[in-house]
Amino acid sequence: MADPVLKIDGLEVLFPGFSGDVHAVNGVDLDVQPGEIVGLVGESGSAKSVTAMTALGLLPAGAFRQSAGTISILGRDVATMSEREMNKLRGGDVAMIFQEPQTALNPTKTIGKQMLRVIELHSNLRGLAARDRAIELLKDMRINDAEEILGRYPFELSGGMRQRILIGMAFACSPKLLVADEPTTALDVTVQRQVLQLLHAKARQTGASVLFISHDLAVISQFCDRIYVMYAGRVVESGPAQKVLGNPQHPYTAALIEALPEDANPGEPLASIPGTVPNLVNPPKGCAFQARCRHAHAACDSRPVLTDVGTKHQAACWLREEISA
Amino acid sequence: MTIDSVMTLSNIHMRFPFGEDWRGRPHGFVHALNGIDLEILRGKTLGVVGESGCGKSTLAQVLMGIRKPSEGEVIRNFGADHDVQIVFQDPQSSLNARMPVWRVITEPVFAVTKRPKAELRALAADLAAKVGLRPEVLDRYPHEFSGGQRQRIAIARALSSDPDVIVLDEPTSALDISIQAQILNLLKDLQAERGLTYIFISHDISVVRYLCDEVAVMYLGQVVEHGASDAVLAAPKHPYTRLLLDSIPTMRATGGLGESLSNTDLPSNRNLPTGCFFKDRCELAGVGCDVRQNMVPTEQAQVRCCQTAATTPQKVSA
Amino acid sequence: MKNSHWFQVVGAAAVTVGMAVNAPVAMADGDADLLVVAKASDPQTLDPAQTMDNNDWTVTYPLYQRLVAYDVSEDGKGLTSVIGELASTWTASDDGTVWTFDLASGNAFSDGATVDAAAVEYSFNRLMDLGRGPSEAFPGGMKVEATGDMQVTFTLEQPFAPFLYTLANNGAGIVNPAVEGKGDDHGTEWLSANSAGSGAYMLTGWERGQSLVLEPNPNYGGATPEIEKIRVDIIAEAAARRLKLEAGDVHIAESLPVDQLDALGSKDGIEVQNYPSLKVTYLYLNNKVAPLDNVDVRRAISAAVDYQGIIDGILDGNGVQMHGPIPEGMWGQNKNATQYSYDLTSAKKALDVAGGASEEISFLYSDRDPLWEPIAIATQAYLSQLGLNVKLEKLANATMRERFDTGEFGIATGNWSPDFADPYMFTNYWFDSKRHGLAGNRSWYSNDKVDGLLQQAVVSSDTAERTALYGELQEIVTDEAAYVYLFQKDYRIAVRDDVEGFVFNPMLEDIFNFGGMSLSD
Amino acid sequence: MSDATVSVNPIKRVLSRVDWGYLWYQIKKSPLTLGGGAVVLIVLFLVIFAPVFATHDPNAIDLRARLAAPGWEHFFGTDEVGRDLYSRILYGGRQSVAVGFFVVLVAGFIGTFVGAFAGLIGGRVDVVIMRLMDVVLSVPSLVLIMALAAALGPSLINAAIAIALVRIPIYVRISRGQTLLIREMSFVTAAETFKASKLHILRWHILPNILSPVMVQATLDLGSTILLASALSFIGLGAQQPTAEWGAMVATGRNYILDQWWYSAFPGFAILITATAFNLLGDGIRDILDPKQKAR
Repeated sequence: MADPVLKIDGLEVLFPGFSGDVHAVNGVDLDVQPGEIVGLVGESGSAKSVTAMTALGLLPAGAFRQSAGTISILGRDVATMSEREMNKLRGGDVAMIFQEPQTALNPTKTIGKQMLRVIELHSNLRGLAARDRAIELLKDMRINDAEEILGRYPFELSGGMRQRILIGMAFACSPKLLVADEPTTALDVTVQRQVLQLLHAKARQTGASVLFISHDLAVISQFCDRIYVMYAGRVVESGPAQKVLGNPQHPYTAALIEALPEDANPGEPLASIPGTVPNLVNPPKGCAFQARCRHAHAACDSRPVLTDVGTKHQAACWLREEISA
Repeated sequence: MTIDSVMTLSNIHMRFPFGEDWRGRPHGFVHALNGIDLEILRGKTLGVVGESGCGKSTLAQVLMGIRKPSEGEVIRNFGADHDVQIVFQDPQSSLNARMPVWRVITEPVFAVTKRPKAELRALAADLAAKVGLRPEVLDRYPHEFSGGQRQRIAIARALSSDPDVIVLDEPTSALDISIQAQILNLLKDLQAERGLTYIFISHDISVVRYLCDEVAVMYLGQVVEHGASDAVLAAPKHPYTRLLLDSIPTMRATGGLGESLSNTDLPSNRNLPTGCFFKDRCELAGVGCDVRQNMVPTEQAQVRCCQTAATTPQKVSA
Repeated sequence: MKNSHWFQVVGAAAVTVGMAVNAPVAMADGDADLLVVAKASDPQTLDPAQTMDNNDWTVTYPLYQRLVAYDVSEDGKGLTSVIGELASTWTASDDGTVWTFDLASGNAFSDGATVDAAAVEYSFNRLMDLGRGPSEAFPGGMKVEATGDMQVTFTLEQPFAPFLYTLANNGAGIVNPAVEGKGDDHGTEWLSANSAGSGAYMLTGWERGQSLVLEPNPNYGGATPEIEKIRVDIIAEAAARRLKLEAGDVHIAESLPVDQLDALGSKDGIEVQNYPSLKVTYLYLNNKVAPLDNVDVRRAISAAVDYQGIIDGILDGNGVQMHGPIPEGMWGQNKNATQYSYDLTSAKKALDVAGGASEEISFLYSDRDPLWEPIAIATQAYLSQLGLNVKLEKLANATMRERFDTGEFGIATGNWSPDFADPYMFTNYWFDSKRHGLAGNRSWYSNDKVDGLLQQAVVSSDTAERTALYGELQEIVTDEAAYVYLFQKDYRIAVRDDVEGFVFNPMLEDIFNFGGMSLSD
Repeated sequence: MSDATVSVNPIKRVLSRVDWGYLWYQIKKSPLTLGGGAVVLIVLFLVIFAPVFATHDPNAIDLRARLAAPGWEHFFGTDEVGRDLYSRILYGGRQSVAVGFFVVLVAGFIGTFVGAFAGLIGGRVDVVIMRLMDVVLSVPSLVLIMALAAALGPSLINAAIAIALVRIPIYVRISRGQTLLIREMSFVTAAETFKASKLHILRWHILPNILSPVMVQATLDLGSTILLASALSFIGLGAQQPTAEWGAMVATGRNYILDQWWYSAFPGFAILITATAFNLLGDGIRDILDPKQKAR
């Protein structure tokens, strides 16, 4: 098996706050293999974005503290890399796409200028060759009048168009890892579908690995090979997407799926999860989901670890432990 | 059976001028609504779905009465002043962070008439209990609450003037799934208890299917399909409704993401297309699509598409 | 204070930097024949027929000559008696109304024209026609006539005792008649910025607000001056003037605060010269406004001021209390007249007689003289002991003078120095009810008896008689407390010790005899 | 919903409401702000309780002890009529600080209200108000203040009024800008759906929400106002004798700077320290409440 593109071990991140430190990430292990599309799913506060941002060194310095864990990208330990090396890595071997396509593009420069800059920065292509590359990238994104688009400004384009351009730019330097943080949340469903399709196809075509962050179970289920379900800064379940979502082994994953109105009977109340996410200033000692879990019992006062519950399928729950024992 | 409609919209048009020249004459108009006919039934929930730019928000404003349509008529079958209330999408910005919760909740009341503080507080306490908030929260400020609780506060506020109709403008799209379920359940309970009429604006088809009795699908300022939600969403007739439903990712889908759509851009609402608005994106487009389409009743719903109407046998009214 | 030196350096540096903008660029360039004088403010006008300001006279006096000049004693002291300058001899009629002057030959204006009787006639007619401040020193109706090429006759309507002395004053400077061609206003506009005199020096440059340059008049009739160039630098900040003096960039620095002079005198290369002066500082008590229109209130005020405290404190002892209006050193002073002293008990008594005073009294002063503010503050404090409510108003000097003229004030500060050596300068100016306001009677004092005494004294040519008349007058005006007669201050000036030949004359404050001065190496 | 709104972002939380506990926490983290705040408190304390700390009557003259050097009898020396400089500086601070607060209160109050009104009403009213403010802003403020102070007559209260008038546009701009932002928030839209009046919206939604930036501006302004008032007194348009005021003291002391350095130095230091302290505090509070403007 090749080296993982991204490997996170025992990551703990906390944010200093005035009423105490906020323990946002509490021991996350995660890996992304070459060519793999990995989903990171969870509700707000689950720290799925924080985990990814920490891995890419994107959190503002001083605002956080990584108290434990190691991160390696393409086999290199991030801790040993300088700021310059990190910058070179980002936009080179690692690309990123964010939720708001408006803010990622410079409003005062044409699409063409911005694309050429990225291409020239990270490849040997110059002038017309670089321009041809840009057009090719846009065509791959099903943008037909690519030459014309190059002369446009971001505000002249729709959100879907902008996001497709950003994906095109992300692939400009043939990244080995693409981190996509809720790339379609701000888009309409028809556009979302198109963007997801293009992203998926391009990743498969170039063999890039994707770390896909989303709160949308349905999107995750269709897009990803393997997923991590996060809750309160911990991974509670992981495994192949279809397995985890089709046969959830952690009560939280199960409850989440049950709460979807998709299969609900309009006449009956939805199966909601009572309560709210725990306060991470004083994270619970044991299982973080304990307080909201209908299966909670004495064992849940100590922290469960991820254990195999099937082929490549893991869950962090004492309940499974008991069953398998 | 007589239809008890709480509001009737007939042929509503809404256009806004843009880009005035030096004499104050507009360069043109944005055509936000282009002939909306809707009957809103008392005690029922009407879902309004469509993509951004389809005119949902403008429609909500017309329903609220804060915008007067450029054309057409809104008939309200109730008398009181505060008959339509609204719950916004983002509880972060729809609640003033500088007001204590009890003031937030009772604002629709004290914004128009002076009432003693005690009376307002009592009202707030009553409503807070209704939406599942503990009474001690009344003196706190909105930022101290989670998204779900904030949306409960917003709902309590909408209830404070005892409205007949509540417009729910994507009330759960900013919430986590687990919280969304709680809010949807609350809305259902309140409707049952108070006989409220909901107009539920959403892009989330599965929520609409769960919550709504009827659904109206909007495209470029028009309703293109309108009918009972289970029927419409199970067997969409209009090609746009179908496209919309096909686009929605579901956990049960097996075929992956499928093929990419080639044209996802909405036509401009500054210069309305001639003929059928959906013509350029429609796979069925053909003869007859060069003229404006009217709503045609089909077996289960009304559809604004001549092609479907022609192939679907019309239900003979009973 | 051991640390004080550091602050001094920093403070001095700050002031120098701050003032550098105003200061002239190049300083004494090692040229032994350049004399630099530092003044606080730019002259207003250089026309001797217009200027009434000692500040202007610094420049104008050496540019022009007069019929007579103040004499200098054997030991180099300025005297109040006069000798001929342009005039070689003169005679007066017995009744003192006709004065005939014979002009000396050999005097010439800077353009080479001879100073003749026509020029004298022209200059006095011009002065009287213009009728500005300087003309007021001369009696109305005076006729001036050239009665020969080199002879001038003055005819007065009535005798005017101080007449001869007025001819030594700045306004009596003889102007080249050629200025008449410089415009239809007797050349006033041109002359206010140029020189046309026969003095030892002539004006060769004036950069407004920066400096003026004087160079010897090539046609000067007297001994050729030793100093080849004089520059008057305008440096507003006292501290900057002082620093320049210390650095040797300036030879004479005017108007330095008295507090600094002692320290300065101990510096190497600097000499602080003290001269008894006739310059007095006094307070105007506006006799027209309540409560100062009540003589007992004025008496109370006069007794509430700690004269010696002000002299010791503010003047560092360099002055004496005035004994009535006429200063010590001027003939005619009545040493027997009342002199107020600091006596709160009698002040309170006087105020009781007046029945108290509740009105707010305004007190005007300006920053023209750095002593005025401390005097104002001190007076306010003294009067508050009587329960008098004094409101200080610090004004621009010009504004303050306007208020003197309109009489809109209660108390104000003033300095006075005589232009000619006659008690007339103090008595007739200060108390004549025809001179209310800026003209001199700034207390708006009116007393018919005093007016009569003044009139009598001015027409008499008998010094003894005049002394008696002024003596009586002093009794009255002191008793009626027309002014508060504060002090007579020494004239103190800081000069580099290589400046030689300076003669101070109490009539000529701020005026330097450049023609007789020299620089040693 | 993205993680951006998670409670791990404390800045966002505070933006929604002044949270004094949080503010204190942040101030504690910034030594400059803390130092500035501490000095401001000390200055305020000394100045308010000037009669307690003063060793002499600030207006009592003693001509025989004029221009005395600092020592045990007179901590900071005496001035040209022998008044105790230490006591005068304590009392003088009252003038300076009072002017600062007066200006900030008056300008802040009027400016905020006018700006909010303009922003909320919009249209012609807005245009007229803003053009008027532009005119005021386009004239160098010190020149305008001097002109106004000269026209009103030289006194400290007139100087304060002049400064306040000239600083109004700053608050108008801030409050109008904020009003335009807040007007677009959906809680205002919500209030419109309740058929609330403009006055209701102004009272309950606009004013409470524009308070933070206005307060930040006000704190920053305090320092510069104290400087301005001192500058006016320095050039003779502010406090008049015998009132003790720092700027006026520096101005008079300037005549004695070479031999009596303490006369200008101590009131100068008082101005420097106080203005700097207020500015540090203001900067710190701005960085905390309004991180967008933080200088990087």
